[in-house]
Amino acid sequence: MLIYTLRRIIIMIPILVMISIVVFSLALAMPGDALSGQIDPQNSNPEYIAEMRERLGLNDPVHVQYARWATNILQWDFGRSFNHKMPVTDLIGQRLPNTILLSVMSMIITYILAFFMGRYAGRNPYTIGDYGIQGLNYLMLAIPSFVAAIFAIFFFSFQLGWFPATGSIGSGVTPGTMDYWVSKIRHTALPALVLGALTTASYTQFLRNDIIESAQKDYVRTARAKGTSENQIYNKHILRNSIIPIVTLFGFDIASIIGGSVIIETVFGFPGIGELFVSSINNRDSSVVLAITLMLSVATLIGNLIADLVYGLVDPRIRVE
Amino acid sequence: MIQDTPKKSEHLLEIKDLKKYYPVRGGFFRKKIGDVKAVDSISLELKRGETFGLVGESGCGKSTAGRTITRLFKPTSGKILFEGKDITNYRGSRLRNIRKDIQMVFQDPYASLNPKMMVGSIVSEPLINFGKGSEKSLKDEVLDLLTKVGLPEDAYYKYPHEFSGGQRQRIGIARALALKPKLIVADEPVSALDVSVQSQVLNLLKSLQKEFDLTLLFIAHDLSVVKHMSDRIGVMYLGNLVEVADADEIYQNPKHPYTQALISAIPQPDPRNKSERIILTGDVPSPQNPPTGCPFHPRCPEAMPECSEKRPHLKEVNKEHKVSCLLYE
Amino acid sequence: MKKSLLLLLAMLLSISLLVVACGGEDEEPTDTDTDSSETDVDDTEETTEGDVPQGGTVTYGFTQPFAGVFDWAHYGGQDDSLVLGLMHDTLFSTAEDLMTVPHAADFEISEDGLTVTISIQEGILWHDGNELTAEDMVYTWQVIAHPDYTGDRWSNVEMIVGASDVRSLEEYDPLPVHELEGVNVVDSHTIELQVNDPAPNTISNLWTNPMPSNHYEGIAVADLEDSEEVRRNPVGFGPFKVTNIVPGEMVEMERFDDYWQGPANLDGVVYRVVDGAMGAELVQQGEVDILEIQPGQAVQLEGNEAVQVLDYERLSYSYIGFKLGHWNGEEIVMDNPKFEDVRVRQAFAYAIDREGIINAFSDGYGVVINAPESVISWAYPDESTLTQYDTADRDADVAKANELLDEAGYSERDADGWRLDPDGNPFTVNFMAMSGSDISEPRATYIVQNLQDVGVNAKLQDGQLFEMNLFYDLVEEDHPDIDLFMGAWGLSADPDPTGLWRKSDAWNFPRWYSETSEELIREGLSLDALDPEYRTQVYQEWHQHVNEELPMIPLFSPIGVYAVNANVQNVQPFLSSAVYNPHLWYRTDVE
Amino acid sequence: METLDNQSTQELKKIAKKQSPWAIARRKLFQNKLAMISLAFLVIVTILSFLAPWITPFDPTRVDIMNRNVPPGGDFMLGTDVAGRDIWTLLLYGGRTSLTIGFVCMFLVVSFGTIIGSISGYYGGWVDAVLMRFTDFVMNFPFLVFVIVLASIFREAGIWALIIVISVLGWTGAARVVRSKTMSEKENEYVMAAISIGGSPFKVIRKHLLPNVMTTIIVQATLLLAVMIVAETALSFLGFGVPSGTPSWGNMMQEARQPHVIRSMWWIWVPPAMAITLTILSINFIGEGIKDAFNPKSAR
Repeated sequence: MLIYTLRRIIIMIPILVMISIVVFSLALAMPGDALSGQIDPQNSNPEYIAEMRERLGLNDPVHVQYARWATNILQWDFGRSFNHKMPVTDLIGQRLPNTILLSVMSMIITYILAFFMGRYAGRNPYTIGDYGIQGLNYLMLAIPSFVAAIFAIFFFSFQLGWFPATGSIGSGVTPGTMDYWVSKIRHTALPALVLGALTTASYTQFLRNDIIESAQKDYVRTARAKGTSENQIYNKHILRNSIIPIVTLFGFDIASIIGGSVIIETVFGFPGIGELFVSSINNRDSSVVLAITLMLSVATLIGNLIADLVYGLVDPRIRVE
Repeated sequence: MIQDTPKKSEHLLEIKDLKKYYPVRGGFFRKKIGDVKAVDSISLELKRGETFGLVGESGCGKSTAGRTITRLFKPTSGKILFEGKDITNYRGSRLRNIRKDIQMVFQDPYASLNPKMMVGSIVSEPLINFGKGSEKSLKDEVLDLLTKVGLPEDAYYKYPHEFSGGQRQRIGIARALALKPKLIVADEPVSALDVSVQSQVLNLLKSLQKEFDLTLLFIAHDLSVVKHMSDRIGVMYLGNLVEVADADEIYQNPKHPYTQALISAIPQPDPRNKSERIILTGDVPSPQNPPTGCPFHPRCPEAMPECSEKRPHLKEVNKEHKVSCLLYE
Repeated sequence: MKKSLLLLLAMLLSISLLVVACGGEDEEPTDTDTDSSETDVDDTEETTEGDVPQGGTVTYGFTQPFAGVFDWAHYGGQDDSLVLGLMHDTLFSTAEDLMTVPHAADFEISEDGLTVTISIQEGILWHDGNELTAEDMVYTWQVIAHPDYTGDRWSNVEMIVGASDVRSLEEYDPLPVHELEGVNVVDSHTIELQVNDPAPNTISNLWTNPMPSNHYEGIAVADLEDSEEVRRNPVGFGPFKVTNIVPGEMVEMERFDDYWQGPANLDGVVYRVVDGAMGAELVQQGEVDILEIQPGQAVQLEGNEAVQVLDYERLSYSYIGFKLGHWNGEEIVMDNPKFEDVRVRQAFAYAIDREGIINAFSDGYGVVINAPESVISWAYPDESTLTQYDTADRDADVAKANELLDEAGYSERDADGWRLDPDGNPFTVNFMAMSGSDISEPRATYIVQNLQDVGVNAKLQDGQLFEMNLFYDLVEEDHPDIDLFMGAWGLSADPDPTGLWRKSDAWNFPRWYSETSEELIREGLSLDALDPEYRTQVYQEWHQHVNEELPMIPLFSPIGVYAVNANVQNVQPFLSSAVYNPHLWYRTDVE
Repeated sequence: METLDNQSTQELKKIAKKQSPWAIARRKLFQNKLAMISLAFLVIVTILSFLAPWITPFDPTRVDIMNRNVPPGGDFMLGTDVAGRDIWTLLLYGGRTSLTIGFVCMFLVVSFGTIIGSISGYYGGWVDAVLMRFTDFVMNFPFLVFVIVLASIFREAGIWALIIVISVLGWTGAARVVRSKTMSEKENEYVMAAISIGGSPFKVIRKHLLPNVMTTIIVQATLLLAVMIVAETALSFLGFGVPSGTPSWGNMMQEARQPHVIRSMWWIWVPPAMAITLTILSINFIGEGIKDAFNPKSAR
């Protein structure tokens, strides 16, 4: 397993290099000075642009530029945001905690919802409750995230007034205080709920089917024959076996959470990475766009890696291929 | 048909030292760390018109041998000469062309027929592949073939799943015959069938062999099936050919301890004629780690000390009787 | 000058707050001090210490995360300028008619227009206790002229004698120690400045926002923008001093008791980033006290007692330009025959329903203009001298448009009813507009429809809108597909048309000039124009000329809207923000 | 050898049809009520969308500044939007855009995925290794993020650029599914048999592997159709999709980025939201139905 893990990690290196090349090519295709964010896109004075291009080495051959860009990135220098007037790393550093909070909350919501709904449906298959949960699942699978987000804003924020519709923090709270965190969580709750609910469906379905299947297994019959109580059978024997595969789905989630958060954060005006990404594209803040693209690609790569590794841990056959 | 044969040999097929290994990879860089020796050196010749029975336990590599001989698999080394031409390294269209002469009947009549195709298309496909016959004559030809293998004409528009196993194997045979090949490799054609229909299919094969002037390589896992079919028989063990002789000779005078064991396992119709049954002990070793020396020695009732060290070779003990055993060296 | 005009206000400001990030939107306040302007000191004495309630905090909202560059010479967007307006002050300010007037300093210009004498008021303190002196101002010019300077205010010191020499130094000290030849420090509070050429707008163009030179001591020019002194603990001499910065979210400020105009009424101001889309609600709920909102939201607030809705005319205008030629790299070449006939241009102006556009898409928050100038400028011409292309009678306007087109020879129609040009060839018009807000597309489509309604085969270019930067890239390179384009300009307080209207201006997007226009623009900057009345007269004539020639159809001058908590008094939006005399703000609901 | 006369050939063919695996699947599908209702819904939506010019008298692009934000009822069945356009008209024309893009993208993605997947699965070895590494590589790009970046680079090129960008990044899942199905299908002896009778690789893939992988491809295609429609609408909603003047469900939803529209002008966003959701839901049900119909183990 260790060797397998190491191998997978080493294989990642050339992939990373290739990804960086693709992202770099996108940078070249993007209008303006994408790599450093140093040229003011609103200043079109030809002399200024020519001077800046020369000074920033944008007239160098492509491979030289790539090497410089890659070296900078290895030194954690992603250039400057033109719009935000600060190093991209600082900017992302400001937004990242919000996105992480959102993702973690959405995952917690996913697991909690899936656990209870899946358990109920699995224990009571083919009942009204089960059908209800199944129906809900179908709906959650079908409804696109942005539509769900708008409905959620309409009902929970505007009709019921339970949650704020937008932003990540209320007014007048001082960072670090209790109020601050309460406000933060209240603001994150609705987007996290929408993001989490959408991935819940497949988990619930998985758990339900797994429980139903396990319920017919021999060891469960044996347990039943021995007179173990139904509750014990489900909680001790079945659930424990069915939970493991669910947990392993985690790695695959990273990619879907990334895509989801771009949309959800934009709809909710939630100042995280996804929202920064979309607004930077709109403002042609290319260095930010590139850094985020690269970052999210690496995150996806790592997510796939974790998924593979965890999967390999659970099912040793995978390793041999 | 093929006129370019340099010397018209009496053998239709010659196989020399044929090997088929599968690499085993492992370790950090997925380097090759060993081989599964599915076929570990076999040599044999098939005369025109004869039926050669190839026998061995399951897992001994006989199916692999069959598929390598028909060049469905690429051999690791060795030579395959068909009508004197070396077809070992044929690729692409040259390889496709030898299919006109070498055909195969598969083991599993359920899996070897495409479930999504009607019988008519299945049987006509080889003809279409080689552009033989117009649409009209094609259908006549297929119906003819179906009749010959004993199927009703309305089979033409049916799907494989509507037939029994025996009938399906007939479809497979019709397909193999369509191109009028010179050699058919029948890979355990009846092992998946009910005993009651086995003999029907065997008889069909036998009669078709005469009608079409076929050379037949008949692969089976027990001697009783091949007994009536074959002119000569070869016995395989763990990728190696251990004994080759005329059918009668093998039954009457088996030399190799393994062959003896196989023969003793054939149920005797006459209970009075009771011979002692030789029971083999132990499991068939893994072809990835074959035993040193004679591959059979761990299970051999007559094993000698040197059997674990020295590797026997196929030697002629009688006319037309070869055996690979240190007892006879 | 060019750079001061640089900020094309991309979006049609009245409605675009949502989309435009901090960089693109604000009109360049640097040369006008508009954001921070403090007018005359006259009546402040009584209000500051007199009868108004003291204490309380006010929350000033902004709808985009701020960059956090709290230095006048380096900041880039309105996000930071609002904070600067609260914590900083300036030497001169802009009066209601957009004239530059003395504020923390007095100024005097010599007869020949070549010498400017600046005398800073004594006793003004920075937040760190140092006194504001001439040194601070000199230091600031040296920073901006320095070769390593990272901001874009060069054009505001360019006119100082010797500035160019410093900027082009090959070898230099990383610190701003290189003296400018034309700067002569008379005493600790007086500077005599030599400029290269006389101009009536020297004083409004000149950079007069001093930096705290003691605070910045020892910092290399190249590092200034990212320094802790700018970003973490900025120092100004305005009414409020910064106490806490949460990057991108909030800046807390408290009263600076030694403020030179007297301490502010409020205890402090919190500047915080809020969600613009929720604007009106946030003010209603009292989460934010002062916030610029979209006109659409203002409608919701009508009749709400808890909120005051304050309008102000923004210093910008929108227009539809005709492409009449191209830029050859050095000057304008008027070679595009499509709209050569002035009657066609005028017909288009009649055809386009500007009043309808303002009412429908800006909820009425805009003023129809007939001259390319903001209505608040002293240079905006007398409407009665201009041709009115948008009368109250829409049908008459359309009839007039048809009549003009017929007259110009575009009377023949093809099978689909579209007008043919005088030679009988198809006459198609590509209209290009920016994307950005929810009404960008309907508005552009409506304009196309207006033209179609008078038989002009107009369509949106490529059937779509263009993102702002791309739009301006294409407009600037005179993309051959563009016939008509809808743009907007943010203006500086000085009305000089140079930079946008001269034959030699790359940003003259309609690619139009005339001898009359060139002459008048030159005249407006002549020595004679040092007399404001004469200058006003010159610009009046220039606007009449443009109004007849109509190289662009001026659309409207947008009106901005601030929602302010009813308990907060003395807030008065001006030019581009409500940060205007913040030391006079007070709350009525404090003990 | 006499041949069958024509009439009996026809009859036999009929019998054959009835009993073919396809026929069985079709019968099962027809018996699945939910799938049939969904199919009917989808067909009706498609037909209405494509007949839009004959159904509604309004122009989907004409701005009417006198009738902006009109609530449902009266002249406008579902009201009007911020530009004074009839919502019902936009819904029909928008469906045309969204469904067309969905179908075209799905077709491209499935075709590309099938080609890559079947070649990879059939040949195995280094061909497989190269193609799958490439697939994995493309898979590592977060789909939405890259689509947005590419769409913003090629924005001028219009709808086709959007379709190509979505397709170029969207095929990987299909390729993997087709590959693994091809590999398992390849284990069947009939593939070996097809080779043994002299079929060229192309022919073996096309005639033998693909028909047997087809059920997987069809199921995958329905899933992808839903994904592609969501991708288009989401991109348009974010402003990176269909040009804003072109009616599409995603563009209609774009107006719901204004909170006051969400709050008080529900008629602007609820219809497209429902149209998108119901379309996706019905496509999913159809997909489930097809999956079920092809599953030999399922009853019905």
